[in-house]
Amino acid sequence: MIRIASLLLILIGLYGIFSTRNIIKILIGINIMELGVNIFIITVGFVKDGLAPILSPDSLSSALNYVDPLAQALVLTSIVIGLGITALGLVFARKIHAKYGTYDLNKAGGGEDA
Amino acid sequence: MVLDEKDNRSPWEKIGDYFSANSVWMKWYCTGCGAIEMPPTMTSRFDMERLGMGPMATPRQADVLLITGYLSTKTLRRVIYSYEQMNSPRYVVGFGSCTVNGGIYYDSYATINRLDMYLPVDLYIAGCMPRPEAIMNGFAKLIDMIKKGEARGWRHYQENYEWYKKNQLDSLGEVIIKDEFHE
Amino acid sequence: MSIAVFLAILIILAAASFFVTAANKKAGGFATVAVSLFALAMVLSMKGSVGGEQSFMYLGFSITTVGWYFSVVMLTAYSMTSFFNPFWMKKMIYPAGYNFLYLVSMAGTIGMFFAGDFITLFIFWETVVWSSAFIIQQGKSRKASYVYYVLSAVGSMATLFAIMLAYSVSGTFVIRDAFTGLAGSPGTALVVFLAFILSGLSKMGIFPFHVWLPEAHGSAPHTFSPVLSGGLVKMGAFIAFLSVTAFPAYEIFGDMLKIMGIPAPIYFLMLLGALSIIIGTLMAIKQEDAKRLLAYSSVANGGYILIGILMLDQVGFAGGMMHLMNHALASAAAFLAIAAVAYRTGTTKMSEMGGMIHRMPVTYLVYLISIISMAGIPPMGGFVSKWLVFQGLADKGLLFIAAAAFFGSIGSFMYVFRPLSAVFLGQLFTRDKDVREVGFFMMFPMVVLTLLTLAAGVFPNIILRVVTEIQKSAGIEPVTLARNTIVTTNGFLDAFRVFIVFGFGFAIAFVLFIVRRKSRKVGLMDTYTSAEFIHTPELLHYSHSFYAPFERLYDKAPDTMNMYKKISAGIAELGGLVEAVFYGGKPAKTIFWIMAAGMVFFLAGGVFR
Amino acid sequence: MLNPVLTIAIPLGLSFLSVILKKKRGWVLLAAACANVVMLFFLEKGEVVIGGFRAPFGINLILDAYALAGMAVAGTLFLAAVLVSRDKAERFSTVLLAALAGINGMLLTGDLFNLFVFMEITAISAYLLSSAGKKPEHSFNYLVLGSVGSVFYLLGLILLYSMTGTLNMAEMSRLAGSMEPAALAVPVFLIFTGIAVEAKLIPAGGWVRGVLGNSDSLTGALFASVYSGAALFVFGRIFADVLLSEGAVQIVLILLGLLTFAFGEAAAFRQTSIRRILLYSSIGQSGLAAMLFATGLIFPAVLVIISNSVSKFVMFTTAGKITEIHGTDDYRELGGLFRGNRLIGTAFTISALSLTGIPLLFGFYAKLNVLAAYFNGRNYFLPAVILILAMVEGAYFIRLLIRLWTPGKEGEEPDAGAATKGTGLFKPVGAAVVFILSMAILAAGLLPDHAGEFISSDGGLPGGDAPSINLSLTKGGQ
Amino acid sequence: MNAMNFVYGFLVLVAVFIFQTTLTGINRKVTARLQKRYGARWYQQFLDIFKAMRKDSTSHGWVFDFGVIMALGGIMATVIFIPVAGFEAFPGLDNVFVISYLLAVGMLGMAMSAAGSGNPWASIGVARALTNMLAYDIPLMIVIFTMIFAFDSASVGELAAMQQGMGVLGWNAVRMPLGGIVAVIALLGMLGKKPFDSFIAPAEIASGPMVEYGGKHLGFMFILHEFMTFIEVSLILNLFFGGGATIWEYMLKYAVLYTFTTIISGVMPRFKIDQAVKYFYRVPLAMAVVQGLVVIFTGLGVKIWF
Repeated sequence: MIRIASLLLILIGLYGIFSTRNIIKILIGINIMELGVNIFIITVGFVKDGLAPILSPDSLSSALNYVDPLAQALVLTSIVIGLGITALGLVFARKIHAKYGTYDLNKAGGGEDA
Repeated sequence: MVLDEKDNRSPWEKIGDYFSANSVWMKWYCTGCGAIEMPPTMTSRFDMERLGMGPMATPRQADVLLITGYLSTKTLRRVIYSYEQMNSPRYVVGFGSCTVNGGIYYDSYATINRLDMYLPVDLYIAGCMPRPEAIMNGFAKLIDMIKKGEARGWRHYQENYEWYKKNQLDSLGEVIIKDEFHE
Repeated sequence: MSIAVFLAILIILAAASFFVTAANKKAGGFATVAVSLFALAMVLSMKGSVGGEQSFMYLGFSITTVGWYFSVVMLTAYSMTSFFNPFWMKKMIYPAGYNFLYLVSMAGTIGMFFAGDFITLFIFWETVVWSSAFIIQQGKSRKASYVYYVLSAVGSMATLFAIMLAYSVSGTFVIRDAFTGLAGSPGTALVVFLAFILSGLSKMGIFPFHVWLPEAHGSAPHTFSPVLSGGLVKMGAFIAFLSVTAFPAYEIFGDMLKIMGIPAPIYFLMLLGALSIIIGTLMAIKQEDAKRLLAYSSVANGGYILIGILMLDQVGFAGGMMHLMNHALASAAAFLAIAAVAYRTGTTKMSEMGGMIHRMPVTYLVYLISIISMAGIPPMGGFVSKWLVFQGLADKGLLFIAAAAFFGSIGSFMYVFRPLSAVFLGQLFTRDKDVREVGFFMMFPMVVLTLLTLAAGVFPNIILRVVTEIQKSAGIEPVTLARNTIVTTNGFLDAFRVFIVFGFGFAIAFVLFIVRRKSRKVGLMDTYTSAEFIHTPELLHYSHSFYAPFERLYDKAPDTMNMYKKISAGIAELGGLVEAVFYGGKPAKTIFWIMAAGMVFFLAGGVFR
Repeated sequence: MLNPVLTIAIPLGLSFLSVILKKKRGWVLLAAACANVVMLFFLEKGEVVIGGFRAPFGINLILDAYALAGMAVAGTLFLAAVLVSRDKAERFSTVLLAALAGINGMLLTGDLFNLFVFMEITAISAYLLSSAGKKPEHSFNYLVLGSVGSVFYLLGLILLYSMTGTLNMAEMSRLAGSMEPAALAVPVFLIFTGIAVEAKLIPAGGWVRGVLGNSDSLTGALFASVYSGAALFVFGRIFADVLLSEGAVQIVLILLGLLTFAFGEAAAFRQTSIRRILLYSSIGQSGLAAMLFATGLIFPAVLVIISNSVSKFVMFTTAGKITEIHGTDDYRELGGLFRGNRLIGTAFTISALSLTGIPLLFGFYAKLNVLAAYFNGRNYFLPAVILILAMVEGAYFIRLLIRLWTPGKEGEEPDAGAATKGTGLFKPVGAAVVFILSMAILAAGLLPDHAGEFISSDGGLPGGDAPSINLSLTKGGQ
Repeated sequence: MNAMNFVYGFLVLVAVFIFQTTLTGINRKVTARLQKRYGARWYQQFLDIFKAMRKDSTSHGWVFDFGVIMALGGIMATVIFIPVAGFEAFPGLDNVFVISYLLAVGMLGMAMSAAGSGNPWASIGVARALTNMLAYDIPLMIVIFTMIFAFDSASVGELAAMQQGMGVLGWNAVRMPLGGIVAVIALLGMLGKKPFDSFIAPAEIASGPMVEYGGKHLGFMFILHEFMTFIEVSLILNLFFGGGATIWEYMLKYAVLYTFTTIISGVMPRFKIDQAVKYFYRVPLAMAVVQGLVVIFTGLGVKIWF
């Protein structure tokens, strides 16, 4: 269920990028996509009733019940990268606004598409 | 021209004159109305080819310059040009009264009254216009003259070139303008 | 000396000439003369070592008679033309580059003719292509170089395809073995054959590749057009030769549909040759520029060479091989003559000059004799070779090809006469009143080529003996030669006797002429003009639209160049479409295509597995 | 023998250092680039385990011939780019150093997620670099596509992980081989998209025109040769080594490569701006390399990448300089430009001719190998297409070259006076670098077998791919 | 090849000149009679030629003279090669291609000389003459080509000999009827007879190539014309009408053939040059190709009487 929801989120994000010309909204779309992916990754690693993958004396007996730790590591990295990209995107957005005075991608660049 | 000169031709020249007499090619300079008499002379009624005569396309090929009418200052210049282009021996035949004395246009400012002031005419065929019979008669006379070496106008022209030239210049003047639209 | 060393020396000398030219332009020009003469001498001396095989790194060479023959043809064109180089250096934009590339392309042709395997052949082939492409652009037109390069590339790519395809079947690049493995699969063999010969066709200017010749020959530097027409075009003949001999076309296609005893693919190529004869002739007739005209004549003559070589028989083949030499000599001489005129007058447009005979009589004679040879009139070399081709065609009964050959032959009278009349005869233009004949150094190569043309026509067997050797090496019956006589199934030709009788007739006429009284000399303007006075020589000169009534009959014919323009426009249009569809400025477009690709993958994975 | 980790660690460390050493960052960059090249000679071949866990449990780096080839190309051209445009590179020192680390990491890593990280490092540095073009909307476009690509990549990666339970390439390769090929279709698409953005393949290359069309001598060279070369190496690593697809999916991959190739060449054919010609030609060559990888022909693909990267480096650098000096790169307005810059002109010409596959230049060897590889696989259609497109490529390059060399109007003799004025496109060092690179193309072309052996050194490439044709052995009718 | 060959050759030239010039004179009379005239004397042509030779001449430079000599020389050489009733001054050199291309030397010489005069009309005339040649030669050459293929010989003498001994049925004109018609039409073109004489149109372009000739040059042209006529008629006669077993038969056939062309010419108007090309490429070319295909693929006409 969550998996489907996360895929839905990715599609929503994609639709957002696809349908809008507003730079900020495009960035939001990207973020939604990333969110979806991150959730998806978590679901892959998720084990029902699983334990936190921390090596401790209690958990030695139920080694098979761990939630996959790798997925969580991936998500962490992915979130960081997503953050960086969003920040950079916002910088570009500012630059575009400074140069063209608009956030509309169609108007930025003065109609010239190159 | 000068008819009473002694016949001092070499045998080769005599043979040559025989050929010339029997193969007379003409360049018709068709001014005025005389030209209309030439087609009947040429075609089946009179058939001048019998005598070995015929019209030619250019003065280079022709022996006889046939001037069939009155000349103006403008046409005379061209007649002289054509005559100069012919190869010796060459003969000039004046055709009709106009070439003899200007004909009915004798008093015009532009008419050349006497052709033989400018070119050495070997034979005149008088008449206004001469009928084909007269023409054929004249041609027969010309052939006879050539055969006897009496048609010597071309030599006369060579010998008295200055005189002819002077007459020509007096009448026509120098040609000055030189471009494609003026002579 | 091994070929590799020889070529290395030539390349080094080419580089040397580059620096010499950079120091002194004229000296650089003379350097090319020296180097090309050296190369000619070397190749001539190589006759004895025919049959040798050499290799150097990944290059393989084999010295064959046919390679030797082609090299001699080529180097004759190169070395003779090089005599003009010193005088044109000051007009070149890159004189040093010109000399360098001139010699590099020359070395390239030698390497190509002596190649022992196809990779070597291809390497040198392309070397010649690019080096000459960079020379051509130094002439009047950049477009010409472009067209030349592209059409050459069409051929080269096809040939590379054929070579690799043959390699994948037979596992070797060696010329004599590479194609033999194809005998088992006629379908592949057909593809290889047609693709391989394509470069030959494009180089020879066979329809529909003929469009580059007028462009390139017409606008190349005047010192390079003779090489292009006399030399480089013959590289195509070499490919055609390999296509029927190294690729045993008659054997491999032996089971195919035959037309008059000729396998259909070969007949088809012959038809292309015939078509180029017709098109070359018709187009040459209506050219206004002397060099373009000669270029189209090269198209037509290329057709003869192709037809002759493709016949691969006793007579026609010999004719094709000999015509190659004759055309090289004649065409180089004709182009040189036009170059000499252009050197003095600065133009090659036929309507812009006239009466050059009164100023450049030697050049005129050179041109006259070379066009007589090109038109195939005795007693020049071109006649003998065309005669052989005709005999071969008559022997086989190839009616339509023969019809085209006759058309080209008679039509050539028309187009060769046109520059003769327009440039050399007729009225001398006022502007050219003070023009002088070219100097000895430029006259020398023209005269040599002219004498060679004459010698080829009077003693054709000198060349034909080499051709018989080539025929033997190709495994066909050589043409029968007696002392001065060429014997074919349909009759024989004694060119020497024809020449003597011609001389006899000429002598009688001459005597008849001089016993009569000397003529009166008159000026050119003293001509019959219906007693009109004309003082402008330019107006009394008939040179523009010379064959107007005839040209009118086919002036609406489609132009092959338009086809190429359309293809080019089509590619550009596709490019525009691609640009608009995939490379727009906004992310949405790309996202859309990514999703489309996703669908395709999805389908590929799920449905069409 | 050095540990390959150093090639990642040193630039990364220097990258942080360069933030501190503001004044000397240019030298730091240069030193790192040099060190990177020098290190290549001393690297220890084989697998390096990071953090003590062996693969498939831990992250590992693999230095095989393939990775080395990629690193050599990328590193050398990176150094060359820094040398040619030192003043510009200095501004981007930190970014460039991070990029170098990222690129080396991309090529070295043996782990799919690690690859993602390095790719992102490289990509972010690329976004930053692209902003040097003063057209933020193009950078933004690039960024959006890059992020979408990375999201897709991540998704694909995680799908694979859920299927196989590993992210290690070697392990993945083993497990994926036993899976139903159709099941791989979706992850292959997702990963393909992620890499295609960087590798400029259709359908994801939409950013290229804007970014490369406005590049300067530094960014153009980096994007067209270093980045895209590295991206293509990664593409090869994944699709020719790890996820070997077959059936319909493989056909789709080949087709996408082919379309990229064809469309790129067609689009380049109509351009008049030098940089656009070059960028579309780059797209085309990427397509060719991708197509080869998808077919499983690694060695020819590597040759194509190398040949294209080096040539494009020379040409893009020159094009960038031309734009900087003359304010335009429309070749119609630059007739006879090389008249005053003959050395650079020669280098440019050699590079262009090599790309079109003229013999005795490296490009010819690449083309020959491509053809031989296809023919050995009894594939006749693709070589024909490749040759036709090579013709188109030759056409537009020769048109460009002719115009740049020869001034003057059509239909008249060349007019030296009409030549575009201006000499000294490059400073001496830059000119030397550009010229040496073009000479390297010539030298490698003259001795192709040595070059081929060098590239496929000892260990061979993944899949044991070796030169499909050895010119020296073609003698004597083997 | 020895001195006797040259003597024979010279004698052939003299004989041909006398014969053909007489015949031309007679044909002038024939034309005159068609036009209901009396006509010139039978020896008029001689008179014309000798008169022209006797006159002074003008020259426009050396090529003007040289071209005339080259033309006459080439044509005379060609005449020597023509086999007449089995007789050849230089045996074995009667290859049909040699003859037809050696003929071109003469034409080229004439064209050169004419254009060398500097008169544009001459150039126009030459241009027309060459166009005319392109028109008539292709159909004719196709038929001749067919013949060479069918009989395996390109020797005019041999081809003529093969047709003899069977009467009219042996003639190639009968064996290849379409080819025969083509040959006669082409002969009209070769001879420059009406309707294919636009290149010497006297009123329009002042007799074309001849425009500047006078005196001995013109005489040369006339002699050349006689020889050329002989070559062309002989070629058609030998190839299509069986030549002649004896010299008398040959002369008779020759006279009939030549007079026939004169008669046709006498009742014809004149084609413009492009009309001539169109005509030749429509009717005779089609006939020639049909004839060629029939002979090559069926052998009909070649074997049927054997």
